[in-house]
Amino acid sequence: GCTGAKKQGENKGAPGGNKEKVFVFGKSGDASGLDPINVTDGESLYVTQQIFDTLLDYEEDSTEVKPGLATEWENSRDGKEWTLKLRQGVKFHDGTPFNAEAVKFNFDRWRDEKNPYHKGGDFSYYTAMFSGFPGVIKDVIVVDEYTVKFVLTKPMAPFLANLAMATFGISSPEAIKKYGEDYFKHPVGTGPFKFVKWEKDQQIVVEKNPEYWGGKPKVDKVVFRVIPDNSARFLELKAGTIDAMIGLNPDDVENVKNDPNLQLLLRPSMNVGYLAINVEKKPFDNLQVRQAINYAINKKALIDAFYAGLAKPAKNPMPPSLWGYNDKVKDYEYDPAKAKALLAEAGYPNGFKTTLWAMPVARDYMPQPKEIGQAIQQDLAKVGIDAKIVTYDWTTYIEKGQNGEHDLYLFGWVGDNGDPDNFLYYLLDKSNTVKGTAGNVSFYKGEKVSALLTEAQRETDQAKRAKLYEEAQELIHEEAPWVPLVHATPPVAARKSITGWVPHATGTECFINIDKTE
Amino acid sequence: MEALLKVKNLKKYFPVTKGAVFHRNVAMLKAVDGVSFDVLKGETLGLVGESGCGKSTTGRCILRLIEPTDGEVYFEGKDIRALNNKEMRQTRKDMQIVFQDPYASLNPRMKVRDIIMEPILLHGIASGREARDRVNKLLEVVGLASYHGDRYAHEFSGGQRQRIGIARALALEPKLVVCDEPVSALDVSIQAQVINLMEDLQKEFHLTFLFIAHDLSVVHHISDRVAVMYLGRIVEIANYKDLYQNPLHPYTKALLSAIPIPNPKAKREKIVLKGDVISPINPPAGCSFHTRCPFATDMCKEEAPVLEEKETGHQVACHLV
Amino acid sequence: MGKYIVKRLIGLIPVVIGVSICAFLLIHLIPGDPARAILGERATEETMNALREQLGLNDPLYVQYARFMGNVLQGDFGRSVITNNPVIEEFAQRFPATLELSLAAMIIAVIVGVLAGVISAVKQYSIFDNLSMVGALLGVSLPIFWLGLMMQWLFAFKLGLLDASARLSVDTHLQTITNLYLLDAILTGNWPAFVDAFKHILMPSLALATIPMAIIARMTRSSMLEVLKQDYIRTARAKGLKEKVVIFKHALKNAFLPVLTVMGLQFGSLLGGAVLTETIFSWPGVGRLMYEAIMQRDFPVVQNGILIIALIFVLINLMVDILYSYVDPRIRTH
Amino acid sequence: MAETLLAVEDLKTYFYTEAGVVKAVDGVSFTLKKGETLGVVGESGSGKSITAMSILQLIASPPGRIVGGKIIFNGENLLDKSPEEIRKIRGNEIAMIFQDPMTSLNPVLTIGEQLIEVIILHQKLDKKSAAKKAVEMLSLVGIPEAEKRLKAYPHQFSGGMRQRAMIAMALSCNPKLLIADEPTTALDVTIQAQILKLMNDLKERFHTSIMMITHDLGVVAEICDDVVVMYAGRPVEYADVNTLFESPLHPYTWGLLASLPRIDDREKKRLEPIEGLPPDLVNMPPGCPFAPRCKKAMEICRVQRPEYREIKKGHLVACHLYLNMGEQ
Amino acid sequence: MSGSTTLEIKRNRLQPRNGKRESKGLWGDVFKRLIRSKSALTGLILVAVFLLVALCAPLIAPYDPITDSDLVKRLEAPSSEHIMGRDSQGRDIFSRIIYGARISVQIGVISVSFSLVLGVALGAIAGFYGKWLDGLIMRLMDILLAFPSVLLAIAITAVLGPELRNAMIAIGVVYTPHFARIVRSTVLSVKTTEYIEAARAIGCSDLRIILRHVLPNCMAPIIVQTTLSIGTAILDAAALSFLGLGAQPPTPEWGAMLSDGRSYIQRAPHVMIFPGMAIMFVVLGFNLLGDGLRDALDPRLKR
Ligand SMILES: Nc1ncnc2c1ncn2[C@@H]1O[C@H](COP(=O)(O)OP(=O)(O)OP(=O)(O)O)[C@@H](O)[C@H]1O
Ligand SMILES: Nc1ncnc2c1ncn2[C@@H]1O[C@H](COP(=O)(O)OP(=O)(O)OP(=O)(O)O)[C@@H](O)[C@H]1O
Ligand SMILES: [Mg+2]
Ligand SMILES: [Mg+2]
Repeated sequence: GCTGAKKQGENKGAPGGNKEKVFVFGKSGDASGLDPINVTDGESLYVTQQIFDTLLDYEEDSTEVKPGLATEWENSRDGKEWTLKLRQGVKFHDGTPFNAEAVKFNFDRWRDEKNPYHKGGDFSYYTAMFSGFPGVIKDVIVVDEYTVKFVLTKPMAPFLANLAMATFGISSPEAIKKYGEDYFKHPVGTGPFKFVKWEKDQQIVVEKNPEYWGGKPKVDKVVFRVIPDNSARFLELKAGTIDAMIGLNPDDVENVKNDPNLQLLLRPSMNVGYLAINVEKKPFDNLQVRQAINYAINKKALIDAFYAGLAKPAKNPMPPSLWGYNDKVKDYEYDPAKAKALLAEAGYPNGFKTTLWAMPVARDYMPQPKEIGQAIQQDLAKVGIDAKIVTYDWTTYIEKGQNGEHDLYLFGWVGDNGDPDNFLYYLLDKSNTVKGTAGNVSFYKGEKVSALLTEAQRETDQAKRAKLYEEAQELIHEEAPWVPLVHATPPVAARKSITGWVPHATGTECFINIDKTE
Repeated sequence: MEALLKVKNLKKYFPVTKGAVFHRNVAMLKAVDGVSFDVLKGETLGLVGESGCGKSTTGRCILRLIEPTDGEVYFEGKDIRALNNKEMRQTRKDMQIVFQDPYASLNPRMKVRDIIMEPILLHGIASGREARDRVNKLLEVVGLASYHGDRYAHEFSGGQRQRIGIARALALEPKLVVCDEPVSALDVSIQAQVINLMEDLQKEFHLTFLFIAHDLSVVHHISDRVAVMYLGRIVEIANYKDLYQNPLHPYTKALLSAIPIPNPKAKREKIVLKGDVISPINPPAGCSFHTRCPFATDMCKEEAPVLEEKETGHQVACHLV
Repeated sequence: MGKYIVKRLIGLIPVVIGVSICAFLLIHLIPGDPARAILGERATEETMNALREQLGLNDPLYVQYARFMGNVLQGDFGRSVITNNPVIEEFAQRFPATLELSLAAMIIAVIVGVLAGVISAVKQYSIFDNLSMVGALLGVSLPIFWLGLMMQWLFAFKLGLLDASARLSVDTHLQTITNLYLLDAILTGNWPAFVDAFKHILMPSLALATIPMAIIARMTRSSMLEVLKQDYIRTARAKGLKEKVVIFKHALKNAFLPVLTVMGLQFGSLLGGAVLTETIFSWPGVGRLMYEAIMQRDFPVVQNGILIIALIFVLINLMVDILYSYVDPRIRTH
Repeated sequence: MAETLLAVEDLKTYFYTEAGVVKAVDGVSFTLKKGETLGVVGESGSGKSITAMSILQLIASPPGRIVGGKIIFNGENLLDKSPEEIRKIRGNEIAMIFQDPMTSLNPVLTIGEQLIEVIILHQKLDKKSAAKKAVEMLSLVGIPEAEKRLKAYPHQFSGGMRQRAMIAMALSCNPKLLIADEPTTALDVTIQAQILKLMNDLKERFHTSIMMITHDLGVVAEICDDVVVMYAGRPVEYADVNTLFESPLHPYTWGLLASLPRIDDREKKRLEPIEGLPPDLVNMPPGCPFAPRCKKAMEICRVQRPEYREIKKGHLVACHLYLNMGEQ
Repeated sequence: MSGSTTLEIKRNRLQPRNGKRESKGLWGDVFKRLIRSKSALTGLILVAVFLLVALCAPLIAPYDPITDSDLVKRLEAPSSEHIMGRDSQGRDIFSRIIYGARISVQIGVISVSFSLVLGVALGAIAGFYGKWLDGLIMRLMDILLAFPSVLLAIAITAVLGPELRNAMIAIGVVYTPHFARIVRSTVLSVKTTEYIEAARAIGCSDLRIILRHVLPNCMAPIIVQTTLSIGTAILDAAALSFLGLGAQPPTPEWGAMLSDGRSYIQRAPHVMIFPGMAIMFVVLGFNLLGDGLRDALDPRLKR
């Protein structure tokens, strides 16, 4: 979703008039599809974000929700019904009108497995956020042309926050009907940019939608370039063949800072990188061992070496930018001697052998997983723990992790919607330890924590929820099922000539305000 | 004299195949097509013919180095085609072969001593010291010194190699030796050395030779009787004197007249055959020689002549005789 | 000739079936669950099961194989489970890039390789011979990914002469016809685009060309040396032919035969195996597609893709054989 | 007496190999008269082919090099000529055919292409007339349907036909000298007879001189006028064919004749082989190279190399036995 | 068809005239010929140095390749203390390269042994017994060859998991058809030689013929192929490691080191340059040696 274009001067336009302004954006992979509901990856969402609007939207600099295609919303007293007023006069790129029918059409397509248009993918984000098909959303009712009502099976605290997620972009029903299974190649939304073309593994081009309801985009075209290699991409940025890029090697940060033509931007942190300790395995069932590992790891050194300093050491499983963060928790200090002592106490004066699983792919929260893994390995070696590094390709890595085959497991999480539940419940609740699909990969089954988290889910008062979450964080810290490592603020870079790029915490953002000065 | 070896209607067809996976037979190459002859104890039977006429194939079939397609081979009265693998290996003791190519017939990775020793050990004729002594003796017999035994074959000249091959064949004290062009690859001066050696050995060890060659002079020199082959068949077989002085088959005649004689004064009537040697894949019907025969009649084109005794001890396969 | 080709084509069937079985088994042996790969780390058990059901992954392997082959025989290569795009389309979009790169590499390799080989053979033991053979040895000893990166570092990063990645610069416009950009640029008379495309393709094609170039040079040299020893070369000289005629008409035509086979094999493997080069130079080609598909458990792309690549490979070799028979009359008449 | 066409004088061709210097041809001299056939005989490795190739300067260099001597052809020393001049003589005035008809023709060019090529080169004819001439030559050597056969490739010919094609190629430019290096060794006797007859017929017709290299004394007896016998890179005896067979002088020639099994013998005699082996051309013994195998060897034979001299008119021998014979 | 046997013999007659040199056995001769060639000698030296380095790694390497890390000094440029600089963990690159030789030896030996054993067995069976067995085996090999080798190796490592051991197996599988083909074709040509027939004539059994007469005569091409393959196996394993499918950190495998260095290509090119050169020299060594062996083992080149 993409609202809130800065309502200043309407497209000043280049004085020459005819020269197109093209914003070239470099990223590491091609989109897997352009039907937002059927993609889960940032590479795709970055593009769909420009083409589609969502009913609600996040503020530019936080995860607070603000109006999107819906201008007003209202919850029923029992919390089970949401009535949304829709923006009027909005048209899809194909000229068809946006209205309540269209919203219903989209939601029905997503919710209902029997819907004839429930095609072209697996709608996985829908199930993930609304718990299955049809999930929490029992019905979508068209009240009038511009009013739509959602009927839920139960109250759902993060409902609005979910609707703001880029994946729930509203498509043109006509286009879906027209393209059927191939819709993902012909995306039609209401967003500030229209889809132009997609050259596989090379680039995707979108052009400005001059009739955009939220103001005119400042550039005429956006080109998403695929440059898989971080160094090569950075080189192109330096050369000026691309205007902005994500996925900067932390080691290139210095370089950006020193280049007068470049600017460094930081994406607010809504992530956590952690080392999950499989509490089901010996000797990690021993709390002292887990705490020892927490003492053994030098987070500061990791951050300096592999994040270019652009991360905060983590002490909680959720990032400080979220409400409900417990800043009172006191982190385990880096203290190898203490770690050793704890190990000895636990009956392992000479340490032990174990495996340390390292991710095969880089993520914002873990930009150099193999390096980080090796550094941690050295840290552990210093307290006598001999950890062998294990890795698999990404799919297998996740699969084996969710099966609980690991001992120590490097992993991380990027928040979807800015709700603490999205971190704590998913990552540490005992209900999420089912082998095969466990989100809680330390298999930590703290009864008390679980009780707190479940209660927080049912509660709708944010202040009360925050209290519950703070308490849970305290407990989790003591039980030490993880070593929370970092909350990264991923660096991105752009040419100095680019203005108006505000990287968003969710990982993608709209380019409507981006401008390019000569 | 009794026959040591009897060959009856021996046939060997090679399938001509095509295709990489399913080897389909597209034709038959009739390398040997109904050959019959006897080899008497102690004699040398010469087998001559042009290249590709099936001489070597005949020799190999007799030793069952390749399986004959049809026909019978009796060695000392027993049908060797009926023997199983083990019995055959036993029988091999009595029948040996000397090859044409002195370079290809010795394993380059083995020392000469091991080459000659292998059959001795295999058949348990001797072992240890005794076997070594035997090898030395054999080397001496073929005109080499015992220190030669420690060298590899590539360190010898062609004639010397041929001697090694002969020593290997003799190691088992065989009764029959098939000599497949043992001197064709050698220079005249060396050739004479080897021929003499073979003649001496034959006397000393009471050997029987089936001597294959394409050089008519050599065959003439060494054989008691001579068989002439053409396209997989024997066209004439007789005592060497009869055959060379009174050839009956037109092919034999042509062959004989084609040999250049090292005497500039010897003027002979020459029969120069027309046409080329033909392929055994699709041999012509009737007498296979009729395409090149200066005397061919219609009958020759239709009916294949059989090998018959036309004069005493002189068999010919020709309608015109 | 026609009959020969048909026969050869039929002979390919078992190989292609074998390849399809291997490709199929391979991808289904890979431990990662495709459903998981598609749904990602947030998947729930039900959705995964539903998806498996939908993809037919719960059926016994032979049923899956039969379905796969049945579809292939009907010309249906399925859809990528990651992008949901028809596999054939995924391929068609990448293939021109790979083809252009491989062709460029092959042209470089053949021209340089054959020339170097011929000169080395004719001037055996000369300085040129020594140098080019050392070069050729280096060519087969260098890790090409390293060479590619080093070239990138030097020519793109340090000197800024060439472009490090992609097929065209963003601001270059080119109307595509064949999707072979160099060719399209020529066809449309778009000179700046040609230069730009050339600057992009030069490094990856050079990197890709090193191995075939080295192999072809060595092959040409040894085959040329062998041929120059032949009796018919002596005959040609004895006829009083000019040395140039002897070498280029009599010798090269014979020496070219084994080189041709090597060229075919190399070209075939370039078409499917340029994974590293394509990754390093961000070349949107088939190799990278396959690599990513394997990594993402995109089994329809992998099994069909490998089948297609293997088919192309055997077809190229068939073409080489046919070409061979044009150059070598001894085979033609068989 | 016919005039001399070719005179080779003290020709030396050495090969410089890692094992040492191979003196493949070490002082060969002989003459060949116009319209006659000279036979060159000797064991394998005696330097026959190298001599022939030296005449056309076809020795691969390195490792080979002609280190001395003269090759007087038509009064001019070929060794003084530039490579370009030699090239013009090759195939035109001196033609050559080789032992192995299977490998001496280029397998990827048609018989026609290979034949026409040489005609165009030396006779300066256009393509069409060259093709006509080619057909003519092929029919002349007895290849039926010559026109059609022009388009055939060598592998479609049998051995005999290939050798005929080689002969046609060699004779297509009316050379003054034809060097035939064992042209029939690889062929069956019946085919050999055909080829020898053909060569004889053509020689009559074109008045070509032939240098016939062979190891078969029978062939020599049949078609040669003069003979030179070579041993270990040197000529040991030269005479006209009748003299050589009737009264050979050199022990090596005796040995050759005596070791030959002959079908014209009435009674089987035991062969008399030359014992021993030819010498190693790298480490040649001093003196006469044949001495170690020679039954008549004397003291001097082992130390001094015998001179190659005319003992009787037209009869040259290199042997110490005839030290005091002949004109000094 | 006619006369070709006679011909070959004629040709052979030219060669062994100088066979009077003192016999040092076949291998002695080969060795002598080998070291006479400058390039082969260079190859031999490179390989020997490589093996020596692998053997004595702890003696040569100044630092521990794994534990001597210092994150603060990571990516330091070459200096007198660290002649090849430090890597991303602050470890001494020189020491890692030294220890890497050990890994490469393992890779070469294990992966090639795998394909050697399998390929020789399959090739020998196919070549010796022929008929349908040959058709079957060779069709299987064709199928393996029809896969682009890199993709096949990638797929196999994906099946087995990214680990050095599995990369070696993958390479072993990919190389097997090459060995099988070479062995088969040599067996085919050896099989028809007269000394094999002679062996049969004196009553050798099939097994004895294969083991004692056929295989020893196939050694030359097998040895050459083995030598060359060790080089390329090291190269291919490096490629797999480069893609993250081979050796895993902190193993000092050269390809993995290269892959590591890739992210620092601009900031610290030395992290990439040195491992790449190490690979190049070793592979070059094996290629030179293999080429030299090919020449030395080829009787046609005997002078
Ligand atoms: N293993 C085989 N497979 C197919 N054809 C064969 C085989 N062995 C021999 N032949 C063919 O059988 C025919 C007879 O061959 P053979 O070797 O017996 O002839 P030969 O008389 O010994 O000839 P040469 O004088 O050349 O040795 C030839 O046409 C040959 O090509
Ligand atoms: N390229 C070479 N390098 C070294 N020695 C050579 C070379 N070519 C020929 N020779 C040697 O020169 C000697 C003479 O060879 P040549 O070919 O003239 O013999 P030949 O008399 O023609 O024998 P054949 O009857 O076998 O054809 C031989 O000993 C041979 O080994
Ligand atoms: Mg034979
Ligand atoms: Mg010769």
